[in-house]
Amino acid sequence: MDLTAHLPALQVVVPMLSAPLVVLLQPRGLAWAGATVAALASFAIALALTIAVLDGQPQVYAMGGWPAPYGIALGVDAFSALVLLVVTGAGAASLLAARPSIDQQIEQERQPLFYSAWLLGLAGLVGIVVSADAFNIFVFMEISSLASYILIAGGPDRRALPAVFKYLIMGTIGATFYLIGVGLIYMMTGTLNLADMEARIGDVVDMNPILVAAGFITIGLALKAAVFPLHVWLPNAYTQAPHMVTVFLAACATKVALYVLIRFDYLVFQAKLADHEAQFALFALPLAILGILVASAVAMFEGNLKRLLATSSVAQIGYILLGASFVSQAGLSASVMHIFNHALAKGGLFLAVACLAYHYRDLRLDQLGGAAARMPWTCAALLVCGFSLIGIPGTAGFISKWLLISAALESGPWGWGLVAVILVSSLMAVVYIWRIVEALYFRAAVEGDSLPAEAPLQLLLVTWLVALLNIVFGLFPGVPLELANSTATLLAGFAS
Amino acid sequence: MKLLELLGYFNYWVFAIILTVGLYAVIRKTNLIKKLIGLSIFQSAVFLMYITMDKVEGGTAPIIQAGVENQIFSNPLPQVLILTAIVVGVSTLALGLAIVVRINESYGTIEEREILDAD
Amino acid sequence: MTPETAILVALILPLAGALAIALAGRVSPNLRETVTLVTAAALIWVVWGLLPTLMAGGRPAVEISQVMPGLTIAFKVEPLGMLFAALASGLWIINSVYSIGYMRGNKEQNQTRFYTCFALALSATMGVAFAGNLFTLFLFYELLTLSTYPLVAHKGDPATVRSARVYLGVLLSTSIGLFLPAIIWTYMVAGTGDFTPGGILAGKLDDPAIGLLLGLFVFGIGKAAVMPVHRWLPAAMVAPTPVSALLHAVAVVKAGVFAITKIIVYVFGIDFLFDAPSSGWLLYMAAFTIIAASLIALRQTNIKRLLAYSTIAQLSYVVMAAAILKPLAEVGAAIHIVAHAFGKITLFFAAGAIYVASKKTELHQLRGIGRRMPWTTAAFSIGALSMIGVPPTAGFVSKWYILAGAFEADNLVAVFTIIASTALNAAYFLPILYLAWFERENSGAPEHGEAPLAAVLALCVTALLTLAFFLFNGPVIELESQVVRGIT
Amino acid sequence: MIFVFALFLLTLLVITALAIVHTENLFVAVMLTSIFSLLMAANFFILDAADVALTEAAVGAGVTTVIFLSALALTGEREKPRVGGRNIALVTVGVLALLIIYATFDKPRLGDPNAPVHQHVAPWYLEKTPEYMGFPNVVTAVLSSFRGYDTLGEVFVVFAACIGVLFILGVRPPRESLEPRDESSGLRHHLIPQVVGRLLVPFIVLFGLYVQFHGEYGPGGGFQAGAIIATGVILYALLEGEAEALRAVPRSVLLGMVIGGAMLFGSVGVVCMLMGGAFLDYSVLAADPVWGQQLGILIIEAGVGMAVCGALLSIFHAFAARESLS
Amino acid sequence: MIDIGLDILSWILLTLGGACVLIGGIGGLRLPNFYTRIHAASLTDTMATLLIFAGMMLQAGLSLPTLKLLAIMLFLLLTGPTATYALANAALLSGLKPDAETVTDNDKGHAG
Repeated sequence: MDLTAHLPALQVVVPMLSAPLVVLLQPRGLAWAGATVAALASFAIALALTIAVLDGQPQVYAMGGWPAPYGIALGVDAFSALVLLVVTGAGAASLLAARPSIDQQIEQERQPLFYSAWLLGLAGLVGIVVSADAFNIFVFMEISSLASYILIAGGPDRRALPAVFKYLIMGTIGATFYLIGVGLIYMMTGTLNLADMEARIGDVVDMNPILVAAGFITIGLALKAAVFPLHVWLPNAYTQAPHMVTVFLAACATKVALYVLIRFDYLVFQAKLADHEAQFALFALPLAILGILVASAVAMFEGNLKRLLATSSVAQIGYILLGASFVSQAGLSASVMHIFNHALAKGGLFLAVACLAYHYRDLRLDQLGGAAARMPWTCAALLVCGFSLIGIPGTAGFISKWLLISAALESGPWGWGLVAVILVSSLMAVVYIWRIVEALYFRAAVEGDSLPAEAPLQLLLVTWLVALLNIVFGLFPGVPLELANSTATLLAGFAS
Repeated sequence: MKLLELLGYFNYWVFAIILTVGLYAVIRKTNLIKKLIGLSIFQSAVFLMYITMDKVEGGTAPIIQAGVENQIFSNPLPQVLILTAIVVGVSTLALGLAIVVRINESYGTIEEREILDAD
Repeated sequence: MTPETAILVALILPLAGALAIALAGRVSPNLRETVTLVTAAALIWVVWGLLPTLMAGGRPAVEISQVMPGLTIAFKVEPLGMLFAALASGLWIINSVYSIGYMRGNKEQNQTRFYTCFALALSATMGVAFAGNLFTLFLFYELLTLSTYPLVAHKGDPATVRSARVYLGVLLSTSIGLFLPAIIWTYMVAGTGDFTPGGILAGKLDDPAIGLLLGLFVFGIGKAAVMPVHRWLPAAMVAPTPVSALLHAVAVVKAGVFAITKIIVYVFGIDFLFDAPSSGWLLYMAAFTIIAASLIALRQTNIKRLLAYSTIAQLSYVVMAAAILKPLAEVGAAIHIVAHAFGKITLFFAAGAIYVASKKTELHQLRGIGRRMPWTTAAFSIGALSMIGVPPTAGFVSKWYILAGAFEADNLVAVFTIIASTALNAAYFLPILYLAWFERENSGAPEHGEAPLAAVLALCVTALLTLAFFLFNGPVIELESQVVRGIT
Repeated sequence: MIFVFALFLLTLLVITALAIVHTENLFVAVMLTSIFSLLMAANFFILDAADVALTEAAVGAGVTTVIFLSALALTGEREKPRVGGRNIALVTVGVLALLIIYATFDKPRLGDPNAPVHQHVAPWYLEKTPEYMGFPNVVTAVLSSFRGYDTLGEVFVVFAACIGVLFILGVRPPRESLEPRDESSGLRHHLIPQVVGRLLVPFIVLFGLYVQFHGEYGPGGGFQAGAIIATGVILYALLEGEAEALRAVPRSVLLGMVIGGAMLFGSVGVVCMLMGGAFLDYSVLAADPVWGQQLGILIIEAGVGMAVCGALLSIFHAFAARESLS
Repeated sequence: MIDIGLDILSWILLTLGGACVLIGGIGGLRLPNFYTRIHAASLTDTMATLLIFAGMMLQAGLSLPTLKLLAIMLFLLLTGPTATYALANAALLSGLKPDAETVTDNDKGHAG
């Protein structure tokens, strides 16, 4: 078998096996270089996989040569290709720009361990997306969670430790809930392979272990994905983490948990669970709406810049869940598209924050006066990504807003209520983005600190690359849109 | 016979009780180490559930002796899963304890309430 | 150069100009000024070059990219858009000349940012003018809002920032809150958003929904400043005068009214709306705005606030004319856009010149200004007369057509409103003229001469334009009647 | 008959769990956790899960207790009681318990041979292991070959824990004024434990190696062996003092073992890929597929053993070194 | 005949071993202070191990499990007393005076 047949396996193996090697690269900057090369390689593999999926052959790979239900199978279809692009893209971009910011925050001798943990996080997330086996998803979920605990614990401030401890406790409880759910399904169907499980679940579907299993899996993954009531760990964890870690995690960590939730809900439980629409809409919709409104409101009054953006992430996750809870083709493609667009917008915003933090230690809004005069390019990039978050036309955010609103309109009589929710929260987004803009552009400079120059070029270039990508995917969203639509047909196909 | 019937479910009820005891400890206790202990109890309850699944009436451990014919074996798959899950539990625990040690050094206490007040 | 490439050049030229201005600004102010004027001239040459094809009935169209199936960024020039683009490009060069005089006279800081954002605003205006469908219109409408925000917040002191926040708040919330859902609803119902003569909603929408959709559009387009969403206009008065001139006469407000007219004509279709009873409220809302704004204008003491409320009233003229839903009234609406532009820009230039020369901003300070600044006051008078609609000025022409349209539809409400508002206009403009020409100067007033030459020059040109339009409005009317020729 | 034992042990388990949560002295709680793990291991053995019982005993009771104690040595022993907030916790926990008990009624009873679990995938493993692998222990076969990818993930979880602890504890403790304690922190002046210890350590390590390479034939394998060897070296460290243990097995060797073990496992997979099979498909490693499988499993089990042993030891040393510094 | 005798002998040994464990347990609970209690606990380690393992070895007869049982017995006999010694030594080092007749543990409040 030539190399292309091994792509799904290589996608996980490349970052995973390079993690131990990076620990050995002690001399200055070598660990960073090694990690970046591995991340770029995994991004290239993700691109190759996407191209393969786009011209119509989803990849299936039997691990260890054993046939599907007995061995572990890997599967890459449109949905996983899109999320792969997001994860490896975010990993590669954040690593490319990481050097100056990390040199400021992590001591030199601990950096090889740090970058190795970063690669493990990337490998874990990619492992979840590629895997088609329920328990295998648990193992890689553990790898990515452990790695993100390590990364967040690297935060310079002492407050990072209690934040990461709370994240560890809630993350482990989430993963164990997921494990209980998988155990219950395994108990009733006898298999762990997702496709096989979906086939066999038909005749046991009305038994209560399956219903309870659905409950456990959804609560567990909601905890990992920071869906509204279970999101308390996210703002602290992302605020106290090193800046570049926040870029990486904010762009893709919670999205992978949502990917698993949607895949489980639409592929495994979907057609089989009685009146699934009501159940999924019954709890997902209100949670999403609550999440969007409350998180946006909290973000409006938040003082610290990073915590503001982290809280807004919770609202954006609410959007993705809202799209998925419409249980319609339009709703699904809207939510999958928002996974892609939010990664771009939020990744860009946190990159810009990392540039700002290079000179401004204290990220409270009232301390950032006059930043625009000193760092015009950074603030311009922050503005562009802010527009994309709000959904100004011409940016990526607008595309998913457009899809979400048309999906809401199609979704029946109370569609207009949902449109109102989406629009009100977009206006709240306008308010908190404009609070940032006014703090940067119009407030008088806090006297006393010297005139710092622009952020380092390496960090600035990547920030501007992501900002421009926001605009490019705003005007020409060909590829992600096609992936989103074929995902919707794939998942909705099961639903009908 | 009713009792034997109920006895079959006893394992699952013990699983339920230990799970809730563990979760209670994690939610209720403020001492970080006690939380981690609660977490490890919470996880070992799940191990018990998986292993209860693999028991077969009159079966033995799945080691196929050469000579013996038509021997009933218990199901190997949950055992493999739990082998992995135990080590995952220990790894998370080790990381959690490292964090607790660092918290104790920077805050001087491992009581959640005092940590919150300190910031 | 084929018409299609002309459209693209008209869009990209101001962008390139903005970049060039930003770079030139680093070198020297004079270079920056010349680059601005050259770009403005080039834009006029390109845009006005399209006129002959339009006159001959051609409709050049070009599509840039397909964002989503059925959703494209496409441009299509039709008479309304042509008129608006020609007006905007024409007035840009005059405004640039004026702002050179004003900015230098007033020694304003960071002028480079001013000219760059001005050029960006123009490129967005061209986009709005030439938009071929609702999505492209919304795209450039939002860009116009965002590019004019730095202009409004030019001074950067807390008061300006607060009113700029109101400006942006109202415009963004109306556009995202109301305009966007309206567009999406139209796309859902009609399947497309392209502007087609005779409208795309015919037969696809039943009665109460038409009024609702129309309401979403009218109040969604905050720039048209129909009554409840007008608060941003007076708030934007903190900006320097050239910016107010841009806002009122050249681009922003015009884009609002232009968009509403275009949506009424090309999305709903005049006949479809005419026989839909639920669309009647638009006329009453516009009429109410005219009267209310004129009454408020009566009580104003600051010149620029008075002009702001007069603009709100004049804008609702256009909206009301469009709402009469008769061909003549549509032509009247289009022409009123032009007439009001010339008249209002003259008034603003005059107010700015007075401010530059004498730092006077209140009405009572204008006592006897005629002697000190004869040219400026003359231009101010012509502008005021045009607002009232006295014959030799442009205002008369458009009011004539609107009245004719009203009579044709025998819409008494419209007729009464026009007459009443003409009286009100006279009530708040004539005292100013009397004050300026026939009153004695109060004793302690400081000595001051005319405004800087560049400003006065621009003033006179626009005043002459106001008069000239009265005489040579043939081609404009012919162009606009093409719009309605299709519809009887 | 077996049920009676299960009944007795399970109730004992519940009592220990309640005692752990109730007691306020953390030292007692840790000891009870160790007993809890041992009881869990006994339960597993009764439920015919020999491998898991060995792992739970070695890793659960052995290493977890050591890590807990080393962390406790660095933090306080006393737990402060918390006031209030009792009922919220009780409510959520109660709801969860009801949820699970609600789910138990349709579950197959304990030991019911025709439960779905025993019908679908398990018989294939039991039938194919002698044919493909040729050795008796089906659990090791499934662990290392049929679901080898999980175990690879598992080794990297251990690797992550190891670099995580080294990374987090890599920071100097804030108190600068710390003088390193005297070298003999071990039980140096206790003659009897030293003599017995010095006698036992080689046998423990030998038994660990036996478990490592006996994995195919009886319960055992990489994880258990790694844990046992690690406990042996930890015993040596307790007796002779941490510096002595470090001289015997220096930190660089430990890191080498962890990285080496993980890379060994990964590279076996890659080699299989290069030799034409799928990732982790050992049958291509040798001419005869059965021998290929056995060879592959032997190597990766060695990799797992090295990685687990190295990781647990470096975690122990990270905590212990902290102790001598603070 | 012989194996019935052996069976009976092993039963006796096993029950005796069980009794020793029971006595050790009760001693652990009832005795006043720390040192007396570990004395009772160590009883289970030594005597009970001997008896129980002897009984089991008789049951298993001459075969491999018997050898394994012997090895386990030796291991337990070796480590049990050492552990008890180490425990007592640690208690002594940490300042618990073994003056048994005057004071009991609860008023000292040392142990948990």
